Parts: sequence; C-alpha cells; structure tokens
Amino acid sequence: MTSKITAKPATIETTLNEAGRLAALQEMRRDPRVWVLGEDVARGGLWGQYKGFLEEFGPERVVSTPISESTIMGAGLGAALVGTRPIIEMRIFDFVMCAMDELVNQIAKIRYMFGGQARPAVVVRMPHGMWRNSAAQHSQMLESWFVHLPGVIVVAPSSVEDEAGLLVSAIRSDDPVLFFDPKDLWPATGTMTAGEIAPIPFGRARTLREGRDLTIVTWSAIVPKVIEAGVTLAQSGVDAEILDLRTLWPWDEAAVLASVRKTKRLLVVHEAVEVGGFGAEIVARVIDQLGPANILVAKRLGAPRLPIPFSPALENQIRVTTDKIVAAAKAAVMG
Amino acid sequence: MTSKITAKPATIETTLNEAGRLAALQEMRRDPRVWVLGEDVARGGLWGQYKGFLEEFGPERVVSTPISESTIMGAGLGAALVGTRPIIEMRIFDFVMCAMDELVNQIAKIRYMFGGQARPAVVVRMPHGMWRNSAAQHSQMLESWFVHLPGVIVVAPSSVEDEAGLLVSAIRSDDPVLFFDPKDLWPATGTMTAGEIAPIPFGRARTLREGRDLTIVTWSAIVPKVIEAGVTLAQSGVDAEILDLRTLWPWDEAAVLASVRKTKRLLVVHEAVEVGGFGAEIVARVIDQLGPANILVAKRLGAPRLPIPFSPALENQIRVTTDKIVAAAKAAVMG
Amino acid sequence: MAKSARPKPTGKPEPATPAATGGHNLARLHDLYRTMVRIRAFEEAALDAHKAGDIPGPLHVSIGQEGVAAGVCVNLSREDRITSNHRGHGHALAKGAGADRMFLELFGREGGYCGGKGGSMHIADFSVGMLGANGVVSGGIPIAVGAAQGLKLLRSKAIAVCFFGDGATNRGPFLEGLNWAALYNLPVLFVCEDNGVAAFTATQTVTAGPGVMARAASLGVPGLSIDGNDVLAVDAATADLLAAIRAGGGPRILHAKTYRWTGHTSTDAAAWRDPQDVAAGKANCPIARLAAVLAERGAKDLTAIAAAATTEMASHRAAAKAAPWPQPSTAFDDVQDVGAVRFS
Amino acid sequence: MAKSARPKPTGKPEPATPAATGGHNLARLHDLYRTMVRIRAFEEAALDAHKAGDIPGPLHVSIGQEGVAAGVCVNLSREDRITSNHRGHGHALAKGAGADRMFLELFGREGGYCGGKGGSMHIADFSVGMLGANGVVSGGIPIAVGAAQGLKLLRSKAIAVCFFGDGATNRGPFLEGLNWAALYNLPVLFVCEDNGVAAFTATQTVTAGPGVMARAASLGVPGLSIDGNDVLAVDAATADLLAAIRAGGGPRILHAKTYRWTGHTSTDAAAWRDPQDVAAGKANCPIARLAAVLAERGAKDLTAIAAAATTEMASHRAAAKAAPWPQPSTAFDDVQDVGAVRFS
Ligand SMILES: Cc1ncc(C[n+]2csc(CCOP(=O)(O)OP(=O)(O)O)c2C)c(N)n1
Ligand SMILES: Cc1ncc(C[n+]2csc(CCOP(=O)(O)OP(=O)(O)O)c2C)c(N)n1
Ligand SMILES: [Mg+2]
Ligand SMILES: [Mg+2]
Repeated sequence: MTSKITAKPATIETTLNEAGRLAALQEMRRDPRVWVLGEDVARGGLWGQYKGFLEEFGPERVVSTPISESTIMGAGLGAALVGTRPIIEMRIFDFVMCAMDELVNQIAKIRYMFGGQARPAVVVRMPHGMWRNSAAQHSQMLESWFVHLPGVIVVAPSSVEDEAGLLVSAIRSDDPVLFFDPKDLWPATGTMTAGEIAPIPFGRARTLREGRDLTIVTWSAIVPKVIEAGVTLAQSGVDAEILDLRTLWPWDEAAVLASVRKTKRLLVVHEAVEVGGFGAEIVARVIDQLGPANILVAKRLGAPRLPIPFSPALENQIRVTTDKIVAAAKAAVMG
Repeated sequence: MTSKITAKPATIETTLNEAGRLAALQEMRRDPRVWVLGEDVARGGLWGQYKGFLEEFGPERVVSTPISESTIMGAGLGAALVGTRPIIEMRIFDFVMCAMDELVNQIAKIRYMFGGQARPAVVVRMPHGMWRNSAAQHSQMLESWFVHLPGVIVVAPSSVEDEAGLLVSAIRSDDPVLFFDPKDLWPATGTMTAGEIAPIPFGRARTLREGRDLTIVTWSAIVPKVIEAGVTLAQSGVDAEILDLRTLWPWDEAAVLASVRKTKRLLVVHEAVEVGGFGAEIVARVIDQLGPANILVAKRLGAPRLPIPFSPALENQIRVTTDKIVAAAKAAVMG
Repeated sequence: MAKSARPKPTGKPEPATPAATGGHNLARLHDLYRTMVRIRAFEEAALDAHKAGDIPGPLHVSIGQEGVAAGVCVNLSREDRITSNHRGHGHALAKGAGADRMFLELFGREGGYCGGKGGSMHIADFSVGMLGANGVVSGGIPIAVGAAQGLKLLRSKAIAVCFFGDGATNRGPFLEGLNWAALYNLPVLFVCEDNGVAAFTATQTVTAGPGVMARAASLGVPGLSIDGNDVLAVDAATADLLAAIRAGGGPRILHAKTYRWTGHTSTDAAAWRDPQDVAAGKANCPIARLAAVLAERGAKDLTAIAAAATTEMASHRAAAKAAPWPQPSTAFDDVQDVGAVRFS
Repeated sequence: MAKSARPKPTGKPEPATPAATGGHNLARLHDLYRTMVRIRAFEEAALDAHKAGDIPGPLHVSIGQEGVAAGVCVNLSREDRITSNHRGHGHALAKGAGADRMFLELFGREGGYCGGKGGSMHIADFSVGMLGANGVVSGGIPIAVGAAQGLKLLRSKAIAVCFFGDGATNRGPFLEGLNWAALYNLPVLFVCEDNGVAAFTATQTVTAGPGVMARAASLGVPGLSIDGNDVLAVDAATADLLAAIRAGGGPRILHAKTYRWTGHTSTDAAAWRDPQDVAAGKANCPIARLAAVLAERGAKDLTAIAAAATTEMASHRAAAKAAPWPQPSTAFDDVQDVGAVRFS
C-alpha cells in the first residue's frame, strides 16, 4: 500500500510496512554510508520494505545476497568496522539462528572485547512473530534472549509511528540495534506525522491507555489485542493502564514502576513463550524495586512452552488472544 | 586425575571431569547405540572427558570431527533419527552459536513439527561458564535461553555425583538434553557411589543446607561459592537454606515453593548476567504461585549486563563472589 | 477417505542403463510416469486448494520438477532414508508417503502426517524413510549426513538421500556436510535440484565460480550432472551413483537441472521472469517427455493414468476438506516426555 | 615503558619479483628479517611469561609461522585492513601494532590494546588497520569480506586481508565468505596459514577432497599456493595477488604451507606429534632461511637485529609486569552507549 495524504495535512495514514520503508528511505537519502544487504532486497525485500530502493540507490547500496545468513550478518559487521552503516535484513527472525555466532559472539561483543576500538553500528532487522500458520520454523519470538545479551539494543515496535521513528533511531545509533519488525502487523494501518520522520528515543514506553485498576505491560504484535482487551475490560468496569514498552533494552522501568505504584497490580502480556520470557524480568524487577509488600498481584500471560503448531485449530489454541487477556486481567483485579 | 577407591568401600573420591567420563563410559558399554562426536574426542576431548574411549570403542563410536559445528550438531540429530544415541560434544559452549539453527530450529522442534514421528535422543554437552580469564568468546553462560526454548531439557550440575548421575539420565533420555558441564569445576573433587552409576531424575533440586532465614536458589559453577557463603552467613547468625536446582528445565518448583513458604525470603544466585537470567523466571513464578503478600523479599544476584572481560582485575570485578553472596543474603534478611 | 495408491517400494532396484533409455522395461517407465503425474496432480490440487483458502500458510509446489523426485526415488527401497527441503511434496510422494495423509496435513486436519503441527513445509513419513521436509534452506544436509553415519554405525544396508535446491549451495552446511560425508565415506547421495532460482533471485546472480559440481568435487564428492527433466536420465544416473554408494564408495552428488513453473510460493506470480524463459521451461516438461517415449513404445494408457491421478488427488483434497480439525488439546502433545506443560 | 619499534607502513609497496628473490632490495630483506625476529622474540617472551604465570588465560603462539605474517604484511599500507584468528600476535606485529601495548594486553594491564578486556585472543589495533584477532575459528572471514565491501562502497583504495588457519576451511563461513567476495568482486586477500594441524587433530584426517586451493577455485577465488616458510616467496606471491586485487580483479587466496613449533596452546606439549616431523619442521625455520639469503648477500647485522628484538620484547614484558591493573570501574565501559549499566 502506498501512503496517502489524509485530510489533516500534518499526518499521513499508511501501513506499518510502508512506515518502515519510508524511514529507511529517508535515512538512506540523508546518509550515503547507510546501505542495506539481505536476500532479495534488490527486488524490494520479501515484504516490500525496500520497494524502489534499487532504482534509487543502485546495486552497491541495495545488495541482494546469496542465502548465506552467517555472512549477511558478519559482512554487515565488517562493513560497519570501516565506517559504513549497514541495515542487515534477515528476512524472517528464525533464520537468524544461522548467524548467531556473528551476532552473539561478534557484533554484541566486539566493542567491549577491543576496548572500545570497534563501533558495530549495524541495524539487524528481523521480522518475527506468529504469522498466518507458518509453523515452528517461521514464527518464533525469542526477543527476551537478547535482553540477556550485553552489547545490544532491543527494539520491538507495534505501531506505524513507532516503526518509523524507532527505525530512524536505530539507523542513527552507533550501538548495534536488534530491530524486531512485527511481521503479522505489516499490513496494519495507522497515522504518522507527514514529512521528516523524527527519531523516537529508545527506552521510553508509550502509554496507550490510562487506568487505575491494573497495569498491563506489553509490546510487539500482541499490542492491538491488548488495546482491544482494554476496551472490553472498560466495558466491564475494569480500568486498565496499558503500556507499550516499544524497546526492551533499554526498557522504561521508570514508567512501569510509576504505573504499578499507582495500580498495585501488574500483568505482563507477550506473544512469546511465558517461561523465561521478558515478562519474568519485568516482574522480578518490579518486585525488586517496589518490594512484594507494595504489590497486590504480579502476573504474566504468554504462550505455553510449545513450538508453534501449523494448523489454525492448534495455533489458535496456544496463541494469546484478546479473550485470554481479558480473563487474565480480570483475574488479576479480583486477586 | 584417576579415581581412587577410598576407605569406605561404597564410595569413590574423584573429580567432576572424571565423574562425567565414568558416566559416559558406563553408558557406552551398556548400549552400543551410544556414541560420541566432536572435535578432538578421539584424543580424549579438549578436557579429557573421553580419555581412553577411542581405544575401547574404536573410531566409529568415538568420532573426531572437523571444525564444523553446524554439522556436529546436525549430524548428531540425523544419526538419532535412525536410532543411534549420540553424545554431541561441543567443546566450549560459546561455539554452539555456530550450530544454533541445528539446535533451535531442528533438534528442539523436530519431534513436535513431525507430530511425534521423530525422537531426537541426543545429549548436547556444552561446557560453559567463566574460566581462567578466557574473555568474552569463551566464558558465556546463556543457559536461561534454553529454558525459554520448548522441546529441550536443560541440565546444569555442580557436583561430582550430579555430573555422573545426571549424565547417565541424559544419555538414557529420549528427549534432547542440553547438558551444561561447569567447566571451571572440572578439577573439583567430591565423592560418588562406587560401582554402577544410578541415573538421577531430572527436575529434583538438592538441598545443600537447611535453614529458616532465607532460601538461596542456585546452580552450576557458582554453587561452591554459595555453600561457602552459607557457612559465613551461619557464623553471623543468618540461617540460609540452599537449594541446588541441578536441572533448569524441568526445575523443582515444588521444592523452591516449599522452602520459600517456610523462609518467606528468596535470593536467586547465578553466575550468568542477572538481566533476563533464569533467576527472573524463578522470582516471577514464586510470586505468581505464592502471591506477593506471602513473601517478604525476592531478589536476584547475577553478573552485571556486560560481556566477560579478560583481565583478572576486571573479571573479578564483575564476577559473583562469595562476599557478594553474603552481602546480598544479609540484605535480604534485613529487608 | 480415499485410499492412497502408494508406489510399491522397489526392494532391489533394477539397474538402469544410462545410455539406452529404451532399455528400460515398460513397467518401470510406467512407474515413473505414474509417480510424476501423481506429483503433478497433487501439486495442482494443492495450489488450487490454497487459492481457494483451504490450505493455510505458505505453500511451495514443485510443478515442472517431477522428474527429479521420481527418477531418484524409483531407485530407493523403503529402508533408505531421504531428507527434503521446503519444496518437498514430490520427494515425499515419490518415496511412498500417502497423498491422503499429506493432504490432511496441508489442510491442518486430524490424521495428517504431523497431526496438523507441520503443514506443507514439514511433511515427514518416517514409516517410509521420509525424514522430513525442512523450512530452513540447507537444513536437511547435516541431518542426511548424520542419518547416513548412523545407518553405517548400525551396519544397515540402507543409504540416505538428501534433496536440496540450488540456493542451498551458498550456505555453509553445504561445505560442511559434503566434506563430512566424504571424510567418513558415508552412504549418502546429495541431490541438487537446480531450478535456477532461489526465492525471487536468479541463483547465478548470487553464485560465484564454476558451479555446484566443482564445489562438490573440491570437497571430495564426485557425481553426475544431468538433465533433470529427462526422468530416464535421472533414473539412470541415480542407479549408477547408488551402485557406487552401496558398494561402499562413499558419497556422490547428482546435479539435476530443472525448471519450476510457478513462483516461489503459491502467492508469488514470479512476474519478473522472462516470459520466453517460462515458455521454454514449460515446453520442456518432464512428463510430456516421458509420455513421448512411452507413446513411441506403444503405451496406450497414459491418459487414464493421468486421469486417475487427478481423480485420486481430488478425492484426497475433498476428504481433507471434510476432515475434522485436530483436537485442540493435541497442541500440547509431543513436545518432550519430561518437562512437558499442559495448560493453555 | 619502552617505546615500541613499529615497522614503517610501506605506503606504496614496492612490487617484489616472484622468480628472482635476489631481486629484492636489501632494505626489504632486512625489513622482513626484522619483522620475523620481532615476532619470534615476542612469542618466546610471551610463552615464557605465560609459563611464569604472568599471562592469564589461553595463549596461542605462532613460532615457526613468522614468514607468513611478515611476507604478507610487508605488502600492505596502513590503510589496508586485516582480520586475524586466535593465533594472531604475528599478524598484529607485522601490520604495525605496538609490541608494548600488545604485552600490556596479554598481561591484562592498563594501557593494553583492549584495556585488558581482550587478552591474547582479541588483540586489535584499529589505528593501523588491524581489525582484530578472533576467538572463533573462521570468525574473521565474514568480517574481512564485509570490510572489503565497505571499503569498496566508500571508494577507498584500501583492501582487506583475512588470515585464517587450515582448520577454518572446514567451517561454513569459508564457503560463504569466498563465494561472497568473488560475487561482489571484493578487494580481499584470503591467507590460509596451513600448519597442518587444528588444535589436537591433523587437519588432513578431517578434511576431504584435494584441498583448500580447489575449494577456493570452486568458489571463484583463484590464488597461489606457496612455501610459507620461504618469506621471499610469500612476499612475491602476495605482491602478485595484491596487484591483481588492487587492479580490481576481485578476491585472491594465498595458501601458505608452514609449521607450528609448539602445541596448540602454551600448555599443550603436542606430545602426539612425530618427533621426526617436529625436527624437520624446526629445521625449516623461515628466519634461518632468510638469514642464509641475507648472509649470502653480505649482511652482517643479523645477530644485532635479533638481539635488539629480544631486548625490546624483554623490556615490554618487564614493563607489562610492572604496569598497573586497569581500574575496576572500566569493566563497565564500552558495552554500549544507550542502555549501559553501572553497578557491580
Ligand atoms: C536459512 C534460510 N534462509 C532463507 C530462507 C527463505 N527461503 C525459503 S526457500 C528460499 C529459496 C531456496 O531456493 P532453492 O534452495 O534453490 O529452492 P527452490 O525454492 O528453488 O526450490 C529462501 C531464500 C530459508 N527458508 N532458510
Ligand atoms: C568455531 C570454533 N570451534 C572450535 C574452536 C576451538 N579451537 C580453537 S583454535 C582451533 C584449531 C584451529 O586450527 P587452525 O584454524 O588450523 O589454526 P591453528 O591453531 O593451527 O593456527 C580450535 C578447534 C574455536 N575457537 N572456534
Ligand atoms: Mg532453486
Ligand atoms: Mg592449523
């Protein structure tokens, strides 16, 4: 979908996919050191996120690569070390597993290991999450892993505006940024400011709804469902405050603490497996900072510890749904 | 060190490394389908864990491989699918990053994806942890990642007896087992029962010390320091209960809950980075199950979110030490 | 539910004569023909069902490539193992998997090969030695190599065959797996199904050097490069290579040049391809080519065989559509024995 | 702290004449000699310091392999980049890194190249184009390839050189990296330092096929295979290959056969090796061989050069031992700008 100017001149309505495209486009126009490499990017990328880039920037800055994930990641790093600023497009997050040495042992550690000499200014884009029955090898969410990995920034937007503004920040960042595009939300629409896309700073949550009864902390592709649940909850008299973290490292601990101080109830909702997910860190940190005595409930809602099944009948069963969010929130408020 | 029979005929005193060697030896003698593959294993392995195996079992069952981590992992899986039971020796955990597709996308998911047809009965041995100033690429602890990964069992022993008994269980398991040998403890000594090594079931914690004042939950290479801290704490009047989880998935939630119900204070101590570590899951789960109202303190002590530095002066600075454990436990009891 | 007509596993494969394809006995030619038209009919029905919205998720069909699956697998016994890739329906059918259970799996229904957990990209039938499709490019290479190593350790006579595309030759596992197989002298046949494209990119635009056979040779794996749309050439070359492998000669590679009629996935129109190339590719249909050979040898039943295949697949498709969804609770089965969770 | 004698970066490298090594001018022979004896002296001092307990962690020295580092790097300018592996001291020294700061790093002291965070396996000096050693076998391959791609994009005249061992040719990144470099016609020289062993295993026992040059050729990367203990041959071959690369001819590979005198790490006695092989390897010392050439050409100062190197390294070693430890708080520096933590 091409972006179209709406009545209000200051904003445009567009898709999340297009928002990302516009952000990358703007940055590649601004800075000739920025380039993109990955499979099929010269044809616009698997998702069309780079449509028209080849025509504008040529094959040296829009590099369609072989199916060589280790080298896509590692070459991106090498190119950063000589002063370019690569956008490393990984197509689908699961394939990053083919490039983990380059990401975990090299990109994340190289600045530290070399005492600050290296600046791996790369953005690694890794569209992730459950998506139209793609089964276990094309649907994983492992964003919590990278919060545990020193040396990287972890970004997981859920809205048109955040996709654009956070991608601009990611491309301008001198730190390596792991950018989890929410692939199920590519076609989701929303508005963003027209004209120059301003960078959105990392580590600031967005309050999607203010409320007094409980704090729901969430991020990435599940956010629209949480918003929906918020409306349903309001109808049954539960006034939820909803925070979209937007970045998981750094994360907006202050905003979460402030909200939980007010509501005394915390529910973390994420699409990933609950066990060992980032929800655990949030709960542990909130308990640590506020003390158990100052909290009534601290719960998580995530997927059960299962690979993602293919069949709609099974996928729906294990997905976090709006109903489950509503139920968990109600239980938290009763508890 | 060779094991030597001690005065008590029923036990032997030996090293953790030798305990692992004896366990693998016993199982390879018992079951001809068991074999081992990895770099240098025909020469006894990097750590001597397979000393004498080549001589006894020959080069078909003790396979020294090229430096091809992806294939070490993936070939192990393939061989399991036709009914053999490979021990996949990964040398040092960090190199597993070169084999993550095979581990994460294949081994962990294959049984589920294929509706139960595949039984990936592999043991992946991955000696991990900080170890004599080996810096960022040879010291990582990412065991919490795999708790978040459906389809695998996660084992992290800390004692001679557990290394042996849990390795026997791992080799006999039809599930894939990720076995984190605590490499800094290879030379640590301890006693184990002489003769046949009995399997130790997964998911049972070992109580290393009973106490009333707080519950310390821990595992892997840090355990001896926690034990030491327990003694120091006792001297200053703090009576700590210490649980060594031994396996992280499944983990002994019942034992932890029972202990925290008694002490009302929880401190999780691990060598890995605190942020996003398995300590977060334990805290979140305990809070979830017991309710914040029934707990006075729930804290974690892990490493700061940094790659591991090389210099002793820096490594010591970021390590979890006995002193830090004592201080954290005291703070928890005061708090 | 219609019963699936599985090709009989050819226990002791009859060696084919490479030069004189006329030397093939008529029954074998018919076998090859039937396998190819069944694959074609399966893929066409699947494509149609996907368009109709009955098959969820991505679908990769192998229309135009049937000669490779058929010509290779006719040489295998049930005990031999294969691994496949994301475009694996043909491999599974040729190895003897049931089209009925495959359709159920594609539809995500109860009774499918993976109980609905896998779908198109993860079809497996261990009972006929089909060790699974794979959603990761090159994913099947180390698995096949390991299977061969395990079979050798168990003193089995069976061998392993590894199907992958041209795109897979640019990933590391290709080097590692071939070196490994040659090193341990493993009974494995690598089959590179070279349709010239990898997703939306022409493979030659991302591949340096003289090609897959040179790469394989440099890793100690010899083999044959053939026209993959000539199923008799595939059959003959496979027979030769397998004879060497079964005689303990170590791994071999078969490079089969072929053509994919459709886009990468069922929703990809592949509009970027040169229409002339597409036309030429389609004109070189492996089924039509074998039909010509058979017609020359007097076969009269080809239309009937093709019609039977179409009918068979239509009935499997209908059965799948009518089949129940898997019980939701089965989502919790088959994760692991110890440490499994049960909640939702 | 003693000042380190860095070899002057040879801005416009003088082309060597491959055939007639006598064609080398005497100054260049001296340069090569000095570099080699400095590496030897560095490694011996480091080995001794490790035995004395002053260097913590694992230590991999390159005694016997000096000819490769010296012969390659004499052809590089400061702007050219190199990546290295776990056995990288020689590469760093030859590229112009300071032995003083290297010793400080090995000892884990303040002022070391990585502020004590890296140690032996992670020495880097970006100011002279040394992009770092690597603790992961093959880890430097994609980095070098990417550096070359970045340099090309920036229209720099600099090139990249990638040092790795024979063991690295069995990992996937070798295939991926060479294909990639050839594909994009990148200015990168791959240098395979082939000492015949990988850790505790003879490489030929885990490597199939005709060898590294055939693998490279199959990926579109031509090159030269030479005696790595003949530093003049290394110099000449490198000059030839770099001329082709700098002329826009794309990547090249240099295969240098050499010998490692010691075990894998400083604590490995390598007792499994055939004593005759070891003796033969040591007899074929690259330093002694160049010394013979120089002596023939009338050079009289070789002992003095060697003695100076020993003295220099002894003084760096002593300075490192006397140097302060890094401030503990620096452990928290240089993780990342945003989201950095500060506590302990
Ligand atoms: C490691 C990995 N990278 C990328 C993909 C996405 N992908 C799926 S199929 C494909 C192209 C494969 O080409 P080829 O191997 O030639 O098979 P073909 O589709 O032509 O049959 C790609 C890039 C993937 N599945 N796995
Ligand atoms: C991916 C990976 N696997 C294994 C190791 C352990 N290791 C370190 S050096 C080495 C041998 C390398 O041999 P080679 O590349 O020939 O270099 P050499 O030591 O002979 O100089 C091994 C196996 C490692 N560092 N990285
Ligand atoms: Mg293809
Ligand atoms: Mg070597």
